[in-house]
Amino acid sequence: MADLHGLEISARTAAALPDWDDTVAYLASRPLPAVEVLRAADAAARPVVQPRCGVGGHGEMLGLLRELESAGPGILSVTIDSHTRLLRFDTASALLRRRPADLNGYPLVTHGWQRGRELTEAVAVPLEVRHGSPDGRDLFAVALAAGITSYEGGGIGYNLPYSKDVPLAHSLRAWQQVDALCGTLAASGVVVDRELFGTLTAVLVPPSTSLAVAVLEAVAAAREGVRCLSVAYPQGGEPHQDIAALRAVRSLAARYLDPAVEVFPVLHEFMGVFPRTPEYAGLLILQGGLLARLGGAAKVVSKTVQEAYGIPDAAANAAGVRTAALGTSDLLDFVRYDESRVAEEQHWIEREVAELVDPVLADGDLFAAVETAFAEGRLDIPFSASVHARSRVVPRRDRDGAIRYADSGSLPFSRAVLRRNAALLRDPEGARPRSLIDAATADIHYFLDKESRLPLRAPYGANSDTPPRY
Amino acid sequence: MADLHGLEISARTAAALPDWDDTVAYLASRPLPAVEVLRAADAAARPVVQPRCGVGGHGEMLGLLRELESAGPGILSVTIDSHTRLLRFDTASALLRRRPADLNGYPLVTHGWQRGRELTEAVAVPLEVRHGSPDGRDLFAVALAAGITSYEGGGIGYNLPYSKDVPLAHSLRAWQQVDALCGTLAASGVVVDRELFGTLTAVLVPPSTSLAVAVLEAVAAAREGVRCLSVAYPQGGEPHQDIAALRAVRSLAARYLDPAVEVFPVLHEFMGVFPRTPEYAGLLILQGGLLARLGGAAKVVSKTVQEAYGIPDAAANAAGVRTAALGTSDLLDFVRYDESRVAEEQHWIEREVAELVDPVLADGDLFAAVETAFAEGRLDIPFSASVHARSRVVPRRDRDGAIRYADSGSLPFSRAVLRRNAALLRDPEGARPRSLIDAATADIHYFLDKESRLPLRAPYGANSDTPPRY
Amino acid sequence: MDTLHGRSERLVILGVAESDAHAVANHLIAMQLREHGFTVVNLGVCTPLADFADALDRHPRAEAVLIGSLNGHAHQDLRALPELRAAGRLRRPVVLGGNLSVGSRTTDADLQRLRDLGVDHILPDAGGLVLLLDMLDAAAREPEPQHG
Amino acid sequence: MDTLHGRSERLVILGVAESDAHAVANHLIAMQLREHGFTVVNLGVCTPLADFADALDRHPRAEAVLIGSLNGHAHQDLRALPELRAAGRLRRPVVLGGNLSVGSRTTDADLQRLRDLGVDHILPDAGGLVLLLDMLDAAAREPEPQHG
Ligand code: B12
Ligand code: B12
Repeated sequence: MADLHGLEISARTAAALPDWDDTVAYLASRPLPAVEVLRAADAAARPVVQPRCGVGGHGEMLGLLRELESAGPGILSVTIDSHTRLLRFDTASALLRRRPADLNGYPLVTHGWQRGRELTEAVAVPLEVRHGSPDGRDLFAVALAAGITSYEGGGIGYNLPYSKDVPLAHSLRAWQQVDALCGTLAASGVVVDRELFGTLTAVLVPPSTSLAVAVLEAVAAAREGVRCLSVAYPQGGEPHQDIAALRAVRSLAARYLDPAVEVFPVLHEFMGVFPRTPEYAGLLILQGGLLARLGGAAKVVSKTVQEAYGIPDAAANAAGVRTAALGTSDLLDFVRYDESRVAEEQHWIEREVAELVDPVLADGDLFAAVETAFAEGRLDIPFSASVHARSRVVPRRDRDGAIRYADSGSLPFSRAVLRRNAALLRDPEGARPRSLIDAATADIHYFLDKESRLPLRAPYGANSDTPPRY
Repeated sequence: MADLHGLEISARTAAALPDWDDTVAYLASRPLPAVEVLRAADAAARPVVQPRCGVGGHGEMLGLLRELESAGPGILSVTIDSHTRLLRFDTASALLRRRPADLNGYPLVTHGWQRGRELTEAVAVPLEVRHGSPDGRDLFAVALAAGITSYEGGGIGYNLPYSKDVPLAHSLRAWQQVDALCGTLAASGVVVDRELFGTLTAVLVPPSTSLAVAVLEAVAAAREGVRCLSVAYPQGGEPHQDIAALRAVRSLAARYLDPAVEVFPVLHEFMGVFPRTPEYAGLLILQGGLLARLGGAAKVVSKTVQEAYGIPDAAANAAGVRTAALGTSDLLDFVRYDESRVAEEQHWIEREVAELVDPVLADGDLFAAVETAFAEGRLDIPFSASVHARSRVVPRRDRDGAIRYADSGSLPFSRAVLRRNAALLRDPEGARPRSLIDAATADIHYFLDKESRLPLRAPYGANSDTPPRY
Repeated sequence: MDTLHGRSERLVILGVAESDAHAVANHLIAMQLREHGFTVVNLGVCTPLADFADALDRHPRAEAVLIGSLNGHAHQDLRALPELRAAGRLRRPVVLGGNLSVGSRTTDADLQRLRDLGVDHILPDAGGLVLLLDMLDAAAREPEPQHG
Repeated sequence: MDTLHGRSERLVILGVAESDAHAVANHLIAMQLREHGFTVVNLGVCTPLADFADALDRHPRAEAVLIGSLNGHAHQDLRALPELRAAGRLRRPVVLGGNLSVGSRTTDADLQRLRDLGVDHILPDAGGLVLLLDMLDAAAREPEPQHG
């Protein structure tokens, strides 16, 4: 173990790093840090677009970034492979030597910070590292040395969806160190954008679950001195609910955070089971851009028409960036929506979040309180990958497609909240009864089902270049 | 010359036709005539989609129709080649023998009604013949014999944009015969949908010009006994104006037509200079579907992402149908818009139309009145192909992109209308002065210019399959 | 294995490959199989192949080992299969499902690579799982000698 | 042709091919050339090639014959060119612009077919038209003998 200004990292990683002063100087010299892109987008009230992107080989990654930059994103990603995420750097390194194309992301720790700087310098827009590591400390050290000014993750959101058995106490402390180093950097004038992964397990995540986790992580991060937070919420599919959730990011920030912390709402375009028809997938991507703008997001992370099939090729990824950008553009400025419905959704989202986080925040020891709450199911997420959340929560879509709690397990919701969720999910008279799991499965496949009901009878013609599944 | 129940056609065409009774019986036996599709769409308040499509060879045309049908259109087209449009059947026939792929449409007269029936029977949805023939009589006779239940055109809209020197007196009389035969058929229970081509020269056509022509043709058609009229208006690009224009179709029909005539508003997706980026073109196509629904259209004629390049291939055409259909779908039901702005636009469109058509309709002899009005510039269209319209009208876009009259030539507009158009076009303080023609050119390239200002820097990547121009 | 057993005695081992955290399908498949009367030993996400072998040692009557791999890393995550099999372990049909290669095109070669490791059955979808298990079960109870 | 002439004396013949009714570019090009001081004999849309030849007979000092073809029918609509040239007519650079084949891909073969008919210059866009006319004009006034 080595100590990098409070960030405990492996000796091996530490040995390879440049001087801390060099890292700080390099970060300070970056012409366009992520926070400035976000500020400009916020001021212009038009979200920038960011694609996910990561391939194993270094040359391929450089090429990918350059190709995507020409599609006009505001920020680009370095998406990390799963081995690196799970700290299995040796596997990543072996695979990189043997078959780099077999990696589902860019193994930044293995490639090292020098190559990382090549990525940073290859494009004019800032980079963000997107990963999903319950313990992202080594990766963070390398990312900083590489000059990367935006880093995703948090002690809850990068643990429960991304690993099987990492105790929350561990991940929360690992991320505390990341946040504290951001605080140190902020004090020397380098603002790192820290994005919180409210997307969680991505599939049918009720907005208040996403935002409650983000609030807890944001409070923890702010305490360590983080000055710039991007709070990501995943597009659920019901427009009013999505707009309301994005708006709630700002009101929740005002309620729970020091106003000195800059908070940027971010929309992750639909993260669930994607439709397979390119035109339909394209509409969802476009709509994400639109909803991001209507909800006041500063950034929208785009998807591609190949989402249902696998990691997209560069052309599809670039097209996704353009489509999302069109969604944010003035071509759709004529679009209005039912404001009162959004306001009502927002009210209830904020109330649910408060009912979830207030008891936890009331505790003196935040981390212990979070851990106990998850152990007891007073905090919970659906479809948890980790054994450290109960996953007793069962979400469902209501008739309009909005995501509600069909079973809220042990969440400490008030009767009013429970009543509203139940009322919204009440089946219409005469509907055939289904088990909760059948219902949830249908709701997971919501857009696939909608797709099959649309007159889109030939999703893939002979000339289409989107592949069928084997 | 031969006479087919009042329709004067060439002896050669007439000789090849089946018995009139056979034609009527065949038409009556068609399981799904176009009018029924339109009624159903109207009742459901969701427009059906129709692509344009026509290739020279018969086998190719059959294949094209079948491939497009799988994309879920409500109606399919038989788009006719330019030689046939201009009655040069011999050229069409020679080219069909020599190089069928060199024809820019399906030469139905040359192929004959028997093959036409093969087209009709190849798909479950009804067919419409789309052409642009100032004198569409022979073609109509063959189309009827082929069992085609929808026929586009009119004495003004299929003359001025489509030919150089055909007198209006001639085209109006030719179409009068077409309409009269529809009246005869209606009397025996066969309703032919007659679509009026309000699109005209397609580029910067002010809504009231489009609708004035359609009203005059509609009045003429109704007098001859036509019972089903589709009134097409071309998407101009400013959403409020487009919605208003489609709505105006219904109010104008109520004012000028016998309520026994069924009138269906139709949106022709943007018919001007199309953007070249596939995503942007796709958005315009999607938006066309949405605006068609919001404006209450029963049908939307779709475009493709290859519009800027040439006649689309089948895959692109099918994708266009799907994209437009998504625009009409419930995925965009959340979209509201500024109703009062639409109402204001609609008021002025109707007023302008009234000022254009009322003096003409006041005349006892409609055809003579139309011809004199065009000769004197009291009716006019921009960029006329024909010498029989003055084209003194110069359209321009206002700051929001709506199409206005920058110069209305000799149109008999009231001072109020002239004032409003001038006010809306007033250049902002300090704008650099441009000639009217430079301004109009820029307005013609409106979407191209918008495209170049969007962050869509790489319209065609290496992997893209939309071709660059040579 | 030739004793006639009822549905309630059927048992499978289920899990997600070592580098893979995708949990949703795992939750759903477990519930689906339980609804069909199976006892499901669900090892959850991020499960090394050795853990599957250990589980089979503990539950020798398991009919099959069901592995999901959604993140494209199937081949790397199952590399130890030949070794374990050589050591006499994991001697049960291994059924694999999910997204079986990085990128958006899974080729025949990708699937062949997995079969070469010793994967017995590849399913694109969990829909056919019960049917496959029933077939495997019937085959296992056939009196004739089995091949392969 | 070697007398020095001012810009105002420059004259061109403009029109759109026989089967083609696309008028917008024709309107704009006419206006653009007039703004550049040309006298434009605009024959408009749907103009048979013979009419271009007739116009040239009436205006022998025309520098060039400019033909637009937007509907994909360029080859068919210009088929009479070799015949007219053989008859000693249309002896002026023929400049063609627009969408020069059916379908959304214009190939080199498509363009070659048009050159084989005798089309002298093909421009994708009207933007370069004045420049081309100036070059042709300068070349025509060169004292050296001309080739081709
Ligand atoms: C939700 C999701 C996530 C969530 C997962 C949360 C969680 N813990 O569960 C989050 C956001 C965390 C996530 C993370 C990542 N993801 Co992810 N994710 C998805 C997404 C959107 C939906 C998956 C899902 O839940 N579907 C619902 C279930 C019910 O369906 P399913 O998983 O497809 O399962 C069906 C079949 O595959 C099959 N099946 C599944 N398991 C099994 C098992 C057996 C035995 C059988 C027979 C069948 C079977 O049957 C199921 C039902 O029909 C898909 C894209 C999509 N499909 O639309 C991408 C996707 C699976 N993810 C992908 C990737 C690459 C990742 C990451 C590695 C990040 C990255 N580099 O992009 C990380 C993974 C980190 C890790 N260590 O694994 C890729 C995989 C591509 C590939 N082939 O290489 C996909 C396809 C997205 C994409 N287009 O790039 N992801
Ligand atoms: C408006 C329009 C129409 C209007 C025309 C109204 C009118 N009378 O003018 C209407 C609706 C009537 C129409 C009809 C048809 N059209 Co049309 N139309 C268009 C559209 C949308 C815009 C054309 C336009 O006005 N552009 C604005 C002007 C300024 O640009 P431009 O014409 O491209 O001209 C530029 C260059 O081509 C060049 N140029 C043009 N002329 C010349 C001349 C010279 C000498 C030079 C050097 C350069 C030059 O410079 C110009 C400025 O940069 C285009 C698609 C597009 N471009 O987006 C299709 C398009 C041209 N039409 C097309 C077709 C096929 C037809 C039809 C045959 C119907 C059919 N089968 O689909 C009929 C034609 C009937 C006939 N007899 O010709 C095709 C041609 C495809 C092809 N290559 O084969 C196009 C490309 C649409 C498509 N994707 O299918 N059309």
